[in-house]
Amino acid sequence: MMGLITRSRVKSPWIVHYCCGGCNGCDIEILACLTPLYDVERFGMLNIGNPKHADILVVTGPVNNRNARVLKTLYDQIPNPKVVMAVGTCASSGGVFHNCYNTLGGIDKVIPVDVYIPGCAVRPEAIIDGVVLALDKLNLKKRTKVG
Amino acid sequence: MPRVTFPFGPQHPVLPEAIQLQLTCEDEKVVEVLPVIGYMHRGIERAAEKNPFPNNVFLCERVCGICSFIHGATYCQVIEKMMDIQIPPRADYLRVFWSELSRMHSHLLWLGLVADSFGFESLFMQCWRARERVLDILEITSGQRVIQSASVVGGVRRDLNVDLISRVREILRMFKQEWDAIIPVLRKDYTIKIRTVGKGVLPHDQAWKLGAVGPTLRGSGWDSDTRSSGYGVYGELEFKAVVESGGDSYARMLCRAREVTASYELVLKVLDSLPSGEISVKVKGFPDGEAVMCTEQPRGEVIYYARGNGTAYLERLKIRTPTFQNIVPLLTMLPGCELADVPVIVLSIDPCIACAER
Amino acid sequence: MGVESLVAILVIMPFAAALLAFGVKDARVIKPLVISSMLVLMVASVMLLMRVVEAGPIALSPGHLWDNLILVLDFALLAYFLYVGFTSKHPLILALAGIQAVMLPVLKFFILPSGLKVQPVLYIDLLSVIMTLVISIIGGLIIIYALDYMRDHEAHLKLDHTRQHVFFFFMVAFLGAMNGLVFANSLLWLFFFWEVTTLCSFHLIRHDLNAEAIGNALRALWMNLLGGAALVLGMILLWQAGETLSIQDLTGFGTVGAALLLPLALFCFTGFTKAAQVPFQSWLLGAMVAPTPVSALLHSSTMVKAGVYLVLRLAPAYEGTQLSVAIAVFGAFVFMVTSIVAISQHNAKRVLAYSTISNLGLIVCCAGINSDLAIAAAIALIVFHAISKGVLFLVVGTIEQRIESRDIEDMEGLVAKLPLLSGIAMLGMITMLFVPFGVLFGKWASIQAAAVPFSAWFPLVVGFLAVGSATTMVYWTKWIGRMISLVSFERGAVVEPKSFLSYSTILLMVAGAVVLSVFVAPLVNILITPAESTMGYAKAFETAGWHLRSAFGLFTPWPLFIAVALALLLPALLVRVKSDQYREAYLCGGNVPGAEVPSFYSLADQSVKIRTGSAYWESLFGERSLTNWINGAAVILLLVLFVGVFV
Amino acid sequence: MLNSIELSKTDLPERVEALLEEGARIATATCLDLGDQFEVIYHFNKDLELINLRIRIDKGEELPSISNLTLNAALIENEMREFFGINITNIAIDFKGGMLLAGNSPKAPMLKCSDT
Amino acid sequence: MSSGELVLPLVAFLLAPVAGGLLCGIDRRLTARMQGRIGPPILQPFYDFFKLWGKDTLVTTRENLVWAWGYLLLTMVAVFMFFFQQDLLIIFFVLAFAGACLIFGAFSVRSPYSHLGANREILQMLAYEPILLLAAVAIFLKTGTFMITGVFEFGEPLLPYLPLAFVAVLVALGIKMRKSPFDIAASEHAHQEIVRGVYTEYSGRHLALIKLTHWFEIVLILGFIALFWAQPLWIGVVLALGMFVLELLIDNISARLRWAWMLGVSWVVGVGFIMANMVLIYLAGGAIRV
Repeated sequence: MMGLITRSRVKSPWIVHYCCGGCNGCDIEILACLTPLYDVERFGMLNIGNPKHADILVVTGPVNNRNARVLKTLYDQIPNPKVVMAVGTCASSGGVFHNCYNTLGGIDKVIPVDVYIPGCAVRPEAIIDGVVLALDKLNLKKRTKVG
Repeated sequence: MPRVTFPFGPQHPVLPEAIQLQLTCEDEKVVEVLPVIGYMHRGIERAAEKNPFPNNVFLCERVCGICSFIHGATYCQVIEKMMDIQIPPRADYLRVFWSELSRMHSHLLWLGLVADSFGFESLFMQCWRARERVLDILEITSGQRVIQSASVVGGVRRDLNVDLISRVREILRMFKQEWDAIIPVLRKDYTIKIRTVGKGVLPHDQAWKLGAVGPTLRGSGWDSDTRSSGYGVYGELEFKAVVESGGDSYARMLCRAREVTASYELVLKVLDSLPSGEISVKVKGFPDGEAVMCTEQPRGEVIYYARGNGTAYLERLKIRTPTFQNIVPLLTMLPGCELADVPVIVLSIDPCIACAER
Repeated sequence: MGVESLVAILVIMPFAAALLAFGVKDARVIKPLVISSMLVLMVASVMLLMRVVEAGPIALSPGHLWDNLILVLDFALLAYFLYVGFTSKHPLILALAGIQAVMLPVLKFFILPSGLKVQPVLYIDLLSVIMTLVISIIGGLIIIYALDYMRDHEAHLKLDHTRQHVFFFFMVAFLGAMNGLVFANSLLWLFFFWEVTTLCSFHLIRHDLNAEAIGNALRALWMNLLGGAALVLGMILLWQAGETLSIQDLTGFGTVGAALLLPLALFCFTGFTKAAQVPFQSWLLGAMVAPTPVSALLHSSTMVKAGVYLVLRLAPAYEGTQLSVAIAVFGAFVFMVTSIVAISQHNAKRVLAYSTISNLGLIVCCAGINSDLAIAAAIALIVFHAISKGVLFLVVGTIEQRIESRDIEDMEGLVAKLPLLSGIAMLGMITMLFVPFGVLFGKWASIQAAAVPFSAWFPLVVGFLAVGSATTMVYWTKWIGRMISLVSFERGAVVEPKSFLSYSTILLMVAGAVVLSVFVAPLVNILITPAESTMGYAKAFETAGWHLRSAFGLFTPWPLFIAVALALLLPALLVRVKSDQYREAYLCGGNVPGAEVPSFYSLADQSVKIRTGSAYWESLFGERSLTNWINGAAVILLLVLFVGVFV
Repeated sequence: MLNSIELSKTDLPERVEALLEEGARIATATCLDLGDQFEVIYHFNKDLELINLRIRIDKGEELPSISNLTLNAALIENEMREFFGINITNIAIDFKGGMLLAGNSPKAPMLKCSDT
Repeated sequence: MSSGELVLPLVAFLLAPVAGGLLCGIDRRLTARMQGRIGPPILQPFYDFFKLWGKDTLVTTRENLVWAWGYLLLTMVAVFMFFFQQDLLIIFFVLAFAGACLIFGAFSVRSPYSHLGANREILQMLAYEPILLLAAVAIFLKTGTFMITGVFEFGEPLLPYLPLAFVAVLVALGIKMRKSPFDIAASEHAHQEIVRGVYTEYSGRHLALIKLTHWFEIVLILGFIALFWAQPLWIGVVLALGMFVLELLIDNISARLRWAWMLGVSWVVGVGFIMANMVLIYLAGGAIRV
């Protein structure tokens, strides 16, 4: 049974996407992944939109003063095991917005990040690559010992 | 009747970006809307004062990743206006080329999103498939899919050669085929009409008074497109604005759909009449004085105001983005609609929160 | 004990007890008096049941003296109604009471031969006994419940001096009148008891004596008087066409001739007014201003049942006629439209009222379908509806006293505040709503009965029934949803102040509803099938192994009970949650962490509490917009019903 | 320099009203920090042309809102107030300083002295 | 009852979720193909199920989970009764109870999206309940019994007699499959204004339960469609699968519509068609006689 679950986990990554305040460039590339050219549903990946159903939190853009708490809440509402992907340079480090007064920098200032995907804007191929990496990490994670 | 209050956003599957509407509904009828923004505010205007002025092109292109080329180009134009730089005609034509391609990709993206918002998933897929063609052109001509970084102060960075042009024409031909299959669906589909006709009506005179811009304004019957003023080389290309008179989400959708076709034709026209010559001039000195530049983005009129002080750093850069203007009209469209129509109406102004909040 | 004394206990004793209570006025006396007389009533009804099961129907004919007494009382009642109409300047009441005051003497002294004795005066078969059981047991429990309720009610109103003696006078006397009504075979007697129930209802609705109560009482009065007038007119026509005033004569020999159909239609019309069928629903809705035990007793469990009882009682007489079909269509229509309108209601008692009218419509429809299965369904529905709706009214009454509101929206999260009461309320609703409970058994049987092409109009009837049962689901489900929706994360039941009489009666009744549903097969065997056969209908169910097999289907109560209990109770007992599994609800990431009531950050980072609520879809199901339409349609259906008599 | 009409603060409402009468609408407003003064440029749209009204006020001085004359000035003025700390009074839709900036964001970040 | 009569339905009952899961897999694959994509493997729903089963369950309120179990178990009861060829009306009543459990589960959480979803789910039940009940009545008119056994004993396919009722049942199928244009309460994919409505608060294992229930539901409703051509049964099964594919096609060529429209369609087309069908049967003299 455990083996079945572990195997299924890799085949069914559901993502929830939150745009922290980048420029939308990466967001649309994430959406582009779902569309016919890239079609990540081939790998069972779904943009599920609700943290409670998701496995992977995909964040774009630098975190700012107002959405830091939103990001934290979303992270808390994703059941274990889960991984976080920082998509794009500014989600990873703040990027071009490093000297803006309202940004705190990369999202790792707020939540632990498992996979960083650089690029401005990130290419869909890079995102798919990142998901593969994220799935490897997901497999190493365990459920917390509840439920 | 009980009133229901709940947040719509900041993270919501139908909203690609972080904005929150505090909705109050009776049954499913929306009676009160409070916009809560600031989830994407970075502070770009201030950051622009800290970078040397040529570098701001990159920052401005990242005000919004969807209309990023036009942001960058507009910034270049306002600086060129302030410094009185005459750029080569070929550069002007190329700017129109990328601008119109950006418009196509933005509108197609939007059509997909709005289709998704009313649950028409396959239309979403088809629109985005057609959009990939446009992105292919952007990629082979500028090197990047969404953020082109093709404009610089004084001209453009990349040129088209004959080989590229013929490839572009080839891709455009394929695009046209796919797009021609989509248009009748948008125009005629019964379920789409049910979901958009009469939803989010913005009356003709209100549209102007409340400050609507772009397709939101033109969907209410205003022939108001900054490109008509003939900036750049739009005057030479005999540009005509697309106007729809319905004032509802359907009119705005049709307006954008027709603009895709119009932009496609503009791109072909640019390719046909591309003058030869240099693509940029060398910029000397630092900006001084002030200038304001209006251009037409996919979402509407964008205004850049810049003031220099004779140093490499700008004194002030003010960016007025179209979505910022369209928020107030949106607030008047929502009350009285059904909850199921909220995503459609919100998307019908083509919100770009990253733009609006900078 | 002799049959006569049992009947006397059931009919006359309540009047005596009522007068006594009225006389002494002292709550300390009223309480034991009422409790003991109710217990006697219950015992007597059960004894009557055993007697009738053993020895078959009972026919009784008290002496002439009683006939004359009834006549005198008739006139006294009409005089009183005229007085009411006069003092309240209500022309309709004056006119309707006046018509009766003219027609009744005309009937008695000019049309009927002098010294006419309808034989038998009282005829008690199993249908009557089932009604008596409902009246005496459920009614008795409701009145016992009312003892504590009225104390709190008056304390809440801060009255200077108690009016409980008036209240209990009418409540207790009403039971006697109802028993008399269901025993009566002579239409003259039935008329008298009918008018007494009208009187009781009138006085109990206006009990609180505020302007709304008085206005609504007057409306109820004129609508019921309209039924009374139709009853008298029907008697005159009946005598002229068939020279009889005995129900047994009417129903005993199969379908009647065409000439008798008009009086039958009038009697059914009388029944419709009492059962508050559309377009007369407004009096029952208005009656909800009365103290809740009144609503429970008169306006859902018993008095309104008198209306459907009359229609059902006469069913054998109009079997196979167009009148029967018209009644079926009318009843099904009422069933559907009232449950549609109920969707838009958030006053708990109005929902219950609409639901009552709706279920009565279903019973009327079954009477109209008039097959073995339909009549069995009608009787089952009378029993199960009375007990479930009684529970619901009582529990809503108590909830109202606790939270001082009868608005369903205010019952949000009630399971946390009043766990016992809301648990009972939910169970009560579930017994109204889901398989395998009794009301659903009735619905199942009635849909099956309506599916048989008993007339060319059957698709309409079964269509109305199907839509009606779906809409029924809507308002109950919404209501339960409100009660189980918790307001805050903090759990902590408020201690309910429990008064023994109220809670024990409610618990008894809800337990009764469940137990009767489990034992539906024996119930059908012992009561319903024999009751049907005395009315001249064939057996509708085989009850092998406590399953109920109709000609067309199979209802398996106890396997379903086991399945449902396992499906709901097992998870309820076994699901365990650890404290670190709790997370706040999804609010688009805007949650305010640790807020007691779920809240989100809004404008300028202020915390805003979410508000949730039920939907009422008033644009589609609104009472105001629909009522005129459905009243109009109902009037047309009634006209068709009368016109159909002549075709 | 930009074509603009210089005004005093008190003339502003009248002038705005006149412009609105003519069928113009407010496009945006730019605020500049001049040290001890603010310069506010109101840009109006008319027939694809911009009409600019320029006023100067001292820091700390009250500036009456024009959002009562034209509602779509409300967001613009809210933003100016947040970015520069200009004391704009009576804004039709008041975000109370929380429109774009969060509680823990820097206050009046566009002032020249607020360099970080 | 012979052992064959006992074993066959039991096997069918046990295979029902497998079939339902496979159907969902085919659904996703076909949908992807219609959208110009390749789509996930056919077994994808099972991967999803097991993954969810292996995840933590986050809880908003305990009652939420309890009702989810009730939803599953009662649906299983209905499917069980279906394969044991019980009374159709009772099966639909039990199914309604199961549906109500889902609604109660959504109401037992104080989450605005759950509540909105629950209100819409109520409307969906209001839309499909009358259709299912009346379809059972229409079948009864030909077979003379509400027992499913009667459909098999009838000896002829029902579809030629009940074409309009069949169309109406397709509306109910669309609602039950949660496909456009009827996916108003909880759309299969999350891009909806109410964030999957009734499912919003479920996570991990309990979301898996809900998926499982959905598989059972689909099998039940497709089974009901197969009854329209029960002689020989394989045609019925093919018919049901055909209708399943038809629903997918409709899903892909239409937008999600609003509740008022759904109610209008299901009451006018659904109820209206079945009633017209009954009238036709009655007029043709083909109805059972009592």
